[in-house]
Amino acid sequence: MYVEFALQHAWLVPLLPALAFVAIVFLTRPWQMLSAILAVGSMASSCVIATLAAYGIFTNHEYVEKPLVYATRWFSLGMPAMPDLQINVGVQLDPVSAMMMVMVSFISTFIFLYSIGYMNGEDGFSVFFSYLSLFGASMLLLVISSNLLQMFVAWELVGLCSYLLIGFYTHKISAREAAKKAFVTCRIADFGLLLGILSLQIVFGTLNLTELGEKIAHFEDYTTFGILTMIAVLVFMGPIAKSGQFPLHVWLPDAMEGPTPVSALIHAATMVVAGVYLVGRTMFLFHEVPSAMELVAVTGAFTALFAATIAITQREIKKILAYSTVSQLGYMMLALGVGSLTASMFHMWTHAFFKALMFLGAGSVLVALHHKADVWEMGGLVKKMPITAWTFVIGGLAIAGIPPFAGFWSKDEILVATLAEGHYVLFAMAAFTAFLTAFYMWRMIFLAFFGKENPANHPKESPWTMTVPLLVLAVGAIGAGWLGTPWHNVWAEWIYFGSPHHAAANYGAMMLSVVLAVAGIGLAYTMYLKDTEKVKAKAMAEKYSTAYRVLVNKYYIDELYLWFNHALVDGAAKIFYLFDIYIVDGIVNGIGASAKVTGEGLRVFQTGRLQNYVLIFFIGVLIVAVLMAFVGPSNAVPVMGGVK
Amino acid sequence: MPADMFALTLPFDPSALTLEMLMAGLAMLVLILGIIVPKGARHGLGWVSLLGILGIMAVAVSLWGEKRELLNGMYLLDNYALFWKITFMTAAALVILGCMRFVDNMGNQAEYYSLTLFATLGMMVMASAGDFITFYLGLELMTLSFVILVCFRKTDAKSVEAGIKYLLLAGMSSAVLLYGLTLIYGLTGSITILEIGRIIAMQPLSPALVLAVVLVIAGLGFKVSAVPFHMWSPDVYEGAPTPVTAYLAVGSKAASFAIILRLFVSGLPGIWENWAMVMAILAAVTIIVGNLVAIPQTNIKRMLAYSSIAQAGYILVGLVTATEAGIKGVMFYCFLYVFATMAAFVVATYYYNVSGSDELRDYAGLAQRSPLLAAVMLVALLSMAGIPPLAGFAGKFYLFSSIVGDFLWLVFVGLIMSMVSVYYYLRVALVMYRDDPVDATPISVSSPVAVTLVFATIATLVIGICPGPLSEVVNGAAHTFFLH
Amino acid sequence: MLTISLTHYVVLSALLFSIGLFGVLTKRNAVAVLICIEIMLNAVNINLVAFSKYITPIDFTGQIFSLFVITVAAAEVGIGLAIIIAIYRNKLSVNLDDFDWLKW
Amino acid sequence: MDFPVLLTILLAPLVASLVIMFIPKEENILIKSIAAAGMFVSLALSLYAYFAYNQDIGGLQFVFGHEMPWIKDLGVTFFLAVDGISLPMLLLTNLIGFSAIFASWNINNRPKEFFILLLMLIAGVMGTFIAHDLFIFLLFYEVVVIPIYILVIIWGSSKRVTKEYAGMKLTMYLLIGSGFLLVGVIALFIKTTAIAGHPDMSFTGMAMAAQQLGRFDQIWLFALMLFGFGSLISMWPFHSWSPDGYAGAPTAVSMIHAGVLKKIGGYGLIKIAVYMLPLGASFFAPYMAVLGVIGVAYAAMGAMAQKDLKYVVGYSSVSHMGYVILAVACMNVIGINGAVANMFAHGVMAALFFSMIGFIYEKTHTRWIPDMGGLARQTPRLAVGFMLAALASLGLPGLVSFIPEFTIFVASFEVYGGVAVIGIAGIIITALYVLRAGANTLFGPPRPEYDHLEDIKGPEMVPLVVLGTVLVVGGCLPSLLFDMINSGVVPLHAAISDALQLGGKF
Repeated sequence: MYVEFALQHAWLVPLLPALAFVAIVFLTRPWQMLSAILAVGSMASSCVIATLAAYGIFTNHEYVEKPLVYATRWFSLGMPAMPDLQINVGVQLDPVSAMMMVMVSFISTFIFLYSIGYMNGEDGFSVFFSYLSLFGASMLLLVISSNLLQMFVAWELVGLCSYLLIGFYTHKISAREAAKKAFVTCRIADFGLLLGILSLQIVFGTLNLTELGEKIAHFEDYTTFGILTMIAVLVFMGPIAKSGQFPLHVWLPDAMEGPTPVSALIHAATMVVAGVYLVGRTMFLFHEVPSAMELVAVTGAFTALFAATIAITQREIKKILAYSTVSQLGYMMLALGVGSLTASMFHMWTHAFFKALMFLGAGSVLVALHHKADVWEMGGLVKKMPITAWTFVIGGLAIAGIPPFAGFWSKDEILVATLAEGHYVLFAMAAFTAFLTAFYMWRMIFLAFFGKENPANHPKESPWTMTVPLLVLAVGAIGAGWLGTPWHNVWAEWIYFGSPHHAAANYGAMMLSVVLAVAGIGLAYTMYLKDTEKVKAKAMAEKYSTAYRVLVNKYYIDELYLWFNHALVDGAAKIFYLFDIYIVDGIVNGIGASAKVTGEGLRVFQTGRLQNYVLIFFIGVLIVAVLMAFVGPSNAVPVMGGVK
Repeated sequence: MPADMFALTLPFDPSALTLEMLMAGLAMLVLILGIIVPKGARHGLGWVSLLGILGIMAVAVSLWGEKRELLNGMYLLDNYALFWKITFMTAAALVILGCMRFVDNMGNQAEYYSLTLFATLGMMVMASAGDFITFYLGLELMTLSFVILVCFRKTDAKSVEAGIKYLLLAGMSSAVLLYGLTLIYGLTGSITILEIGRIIAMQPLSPALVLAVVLVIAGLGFKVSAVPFHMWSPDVYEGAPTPVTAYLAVGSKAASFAIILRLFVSGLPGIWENWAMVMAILAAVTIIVGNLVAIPQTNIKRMLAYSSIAQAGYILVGLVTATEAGIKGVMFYCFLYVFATMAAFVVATYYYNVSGSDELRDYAGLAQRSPLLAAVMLVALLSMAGIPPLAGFAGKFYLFSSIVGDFLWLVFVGLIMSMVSVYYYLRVALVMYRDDPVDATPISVSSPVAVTLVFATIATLVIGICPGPLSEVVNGAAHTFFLH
Repeated sequence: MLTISLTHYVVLSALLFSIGLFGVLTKRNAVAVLICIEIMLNAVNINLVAFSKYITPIDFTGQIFSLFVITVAAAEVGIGLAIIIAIYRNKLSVNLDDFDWLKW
Repeated sequence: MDFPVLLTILLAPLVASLVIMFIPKEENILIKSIAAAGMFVSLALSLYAYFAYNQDIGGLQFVFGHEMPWIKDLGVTFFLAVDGISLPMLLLTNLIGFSAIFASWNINNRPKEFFILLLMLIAGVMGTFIAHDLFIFLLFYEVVVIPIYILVIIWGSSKRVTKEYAGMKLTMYLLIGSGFLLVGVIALFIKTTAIAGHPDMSFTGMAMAAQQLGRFDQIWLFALMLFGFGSLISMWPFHSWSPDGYAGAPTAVSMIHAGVLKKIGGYGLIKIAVYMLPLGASFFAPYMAVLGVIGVAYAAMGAMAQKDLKYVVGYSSVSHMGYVILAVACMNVIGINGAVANMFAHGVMAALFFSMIGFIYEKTHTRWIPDMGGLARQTPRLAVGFMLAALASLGLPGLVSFIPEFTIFVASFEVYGGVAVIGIAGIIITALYVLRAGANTLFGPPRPEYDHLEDIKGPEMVPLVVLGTVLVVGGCLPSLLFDMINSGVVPLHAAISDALQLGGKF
């Protein structure tokens, strides 16, 4: 009964946090704890409903083929009977959205809980929770959307919340700029996405996901292959920015300016996976366009590798995590690109747990160290903060892909899928990335939690509101992958596009990934833990100083954008403005001035001398006479425009 | 029968001249009363004139619908003429009511009022004129009365200079006009306008007739101050006492239009094709020059003079097509023009009494000293500019809708320039409203002036918002124009 | 013998009108200008009378008209002289070039 | 006869201004209260009208005075009526008018005159939207210009340009535009009278005849109207009055001008120009589309170079109106719906924007962005309003302007393809400059000199509450707006397409 209720009322899932947002903003803002409880409570309730609904979905195999959709008209234009444009909003429940719903609400609940401890005593505590609630609500709305425009709405709202949360420390200029960067970068990509959505609407006349899926399956009736390819590429532009794919990943590392729970929320559960989710949701589109799939795969693989290389040299704990997120998202994209919705969603699931865990752990460290973020200045934290440290280690193991932790299974699934599709180069890139991931993650872990203690630090274990989420998530980071082992994969059964496509267990690939992970951890160990003076690391940096500088400066992409923004955009704006005030306005003012000058000029005739007046009078007579003589009847026809 | 021996048998019914006789009587009465009553009581002469005019207006209204033709078309009484007469008398009444204090300051009230009434009489004669003699007599009666009025402040050099300029130029233009009229007489053998119309329609066009028409256009163009025959008007308007300027701008112009319509639409329709384009060009030039030269003016009377030149241009537009719609436009516009112009000049007069200046800059802060004066001035100016919902808009709508078919370019010129005119009108608003007054004492407006201003403003607003009733009246009047 | 025809009258009148006009344009003395205007009006009168004689010999329209013109002209001159006296009192001059207070 | 709703809506502010005329100028609060009361009556009634309007029947409702001859020989009747297109505009006028009264609550310099003029201005704007007669429309159309001029020259502010220059530019531009429009209207009147055989200036009556005009006539008449309405809606390149004018005007005038007055241009374009002259419109549609797109991109770039807040919003409103023109140029149901809805949305947003900037200026005495920063800390409620407006400006979903923009994009992308893409790209530039302005004003380190600032409170909150509510509600429930507009657009579009198929007869 509860399950049935949850299935039919899944719209409550986003609605509850949204209500919490409204309530906090208008009612409970002065009472901090009440606000926090409202936020956490609403999200927890959503989580319960989501879980119930997911239970309903995952116990009935019909929903795989035929999603549960209920929708209502949002607005329509044209004749009511036969509208020219109708947009519905509604809920679409199938295994994919059910899984996402559970994941998002579950992770969010714990991040919210964690925030109570983390944000304790900060200015704008209640406001923070209202933003968090809105963020959660938007993301959940995105997940359950049955319509592409509805999804876009939620997509943008997520962007807004990220803007608000990244820029939460309003007094910091860096936070302000980072927030703006996040929004604008996403906006640029959304332009493409919007064009894609528009094209879909125009070509297929609907934006309902299910209908689109049916129509695109035989798109030849509506459009050409070329147009469809264009649409697919345009749609993919949105996820490029939202999921931090190259070259629009630049906002993601900067997004660390927000409070750490925000980073966790953005990176683990909500915003960045939205892009992957969108591509997954529109697989029917990409599926028809192999070249677009190719693009997705290549972008994903390249981003994974690219971000991993940057992460090697970064010093700030959250920056490293940020680049690792970019890299992991690359994996998910790669999986989608090779056509494996299964692997992608699986990885998203596991990633949510271990990445949330690691961010929260990083937050815990930051609180303890009073926001000192450089890993080189940490060290030996494991003694003072055991829970944080060991849960972080679990996260590290998971992301590095050590069995039986969660990350291993999903990453393996991706590698296998890539291999199975015959993308050997991409496979090599992904495999190498796995090695790098293990290396930089463990570099960070060794530097921060092990080794010598830094005497300047006086760390202290965090309160229970922060550690409980860590523990819970750590359990997830360990066990979340067991649902998807190659021998019994829930995802393969429930979440796939077209037909179930689960590659059989490939022990070779499995071995390879384990070896790579161990090698990465080992290298990190030798360089950063065993070598207490870090001589090797420094030598490396000096030996390859050019490469090192390029990596530290993130391939100078930020600088490139900055230059573009300042020199090109601002310069062009200036030119436009000057054109406006001197040319366009100049013409306007010129006309006005010429009227004045003419007036002044004509005034000169009025000399005050009577006889001049007489003279002018008779000149006038002459002129009129001439006019009369020459403008005869034949010429009296209309001079302009008159049509009798 | 013995009684019959003394009975004078007139070839016409003198009752058709009731209005004119009454007006002449009134003017005489005022003149005589001026001699009889003591100096202190001459203030009352204004009221006598005013009441007299109102009485005559009542008679005029009662005559509405009459249609007479005296002495073979020498004198015409129809709704057309009546409408004009009412227009003139309205203007006279407003100017008398609004400017009493100014006149009292000048002294010689009896002469002033009787001359005003004589000028009105001249206009009334012009409105009814059916032949050249009546026309000329009315015109000269009006002009000479105005000449005296213009230099009424004979100790003021400006006033006298304006007087001499007006006299000499008006005399010269009368000569030109007369010369043209005599040529027409020579060519047609008639001086009755309606008959001339019939004869000309049958004749081929001769160069002499063209010359005659040119001279007539020049002579009458002078009266309505159409460019390039307008040179006198800024000087005279500026130099004359303000009430005189007001009446000159309204009455003299309206009367001239009354006769221009008669002459051109009844008398010269046969050669319409020849003069239509000339009129259109004259109108365009008048509109453009009047508005553009008004822009740099700093004296409010001079600015109003140029603006009234532009207004003459607008009114000329109605003449171009020589149709009933055009005549109606002219009449409608002249009628509402009375209120706007009177309001503006009465404000100028009253403010001159207070501040002794007509310079625009001295109007600073008028809105704070007297909201009424400032508001009335603004409404009047905007009505002249044709901004809805003021009367000028409806007037321009009628005028320009009469020519839209063949003279679209003129519509453009007229409407665009009327928007340009807002530029200098708003400069007055700027000074009145934005600036703070040098002397912030409130101006108390005496009740006759207030009544004048409020009446004129309300009329402007009502005609603007609801032009329907007036429009129907004018339609009726314009319709009778063609019934002779 | 030369017969005097209408044309002669008209030409005479035109000449007279032009002379008057020339005087109006060139004379600096206000009284002289006034007189020149009278000359122009008299040109008109010649026209009227001539047309009356040659074109409408039966009714005396033109002649009556000319009487009115003469009368009005007389009034005009009267007023004109009065104004000239007034202005002379103000400016001690009857030279038209001195009367340019009002301009622009 | 039913209760004359529309007449009451129109007269309420006028009566209020009349009452104010007889109140001594020292009674500051009383004057403001009466102004607010007058506007409240109007607002309440227009809300009533909005929700009482029967969308299923559609067409003209709350008809008043159509059998009352006003000027017989011009076929003018005092015809007041609303349909699905004019009703949202009327509501918008009232929302903004009501807010504008409160946005001017702190005016203490000659308040009496200010509120008289303001109420007259509001009534004039309302009149244009409820008039169903071209003559009456014109009457109201120009009547609004003069109060604005006086409001600007007395209560405006001089920055880059003097307020006198700004006011005059605003006025002259609009008047000259209306001059051309008037030529068009007069010519249209004569021609339709000839076709119909009797004068009729009601929109419907005139359209019936005008739609039969020949192609050539329609084209030149449409050109005139396009210039007139185009300069009012600040169509590129006739836009340059707009930033200067808004910068010079006092807050309330900027709100009303950018919020609703400008929309008269778009409204006229749809309900008069396109409706009556469909052949002309279809001839000019591509050019309009290009001009609209240029306007979007050009003004957005212009806005980016601005440092004065009001100039930013001034240019942005030019940019947004570009979308409206682009949408009208599509000439289909979706496009026209989008145009009307976008006018509504932009109105609410621009008014909120200007009211918040007004408060900022009142408190900090500057609008210069580099002189500000961190106001979110010192005046949080103000910041909320500002941000809300900014986000609406960049078309954030969930706020009222998103769906209109979306519909415009759908229509224009379908009809104009590549040209429209440039316009759509405007959303990027918009995001950039709006966020820049917002962030640099509100965020960053708080400045000590503004520490003493008081946040908006009491009456000052009204614009935020009223307009903010509309922003959010309209964004979440677009059908509230769109069903109404749609009920007006569908018959209009049907008439246009019929006429287009028929072609001009004369």
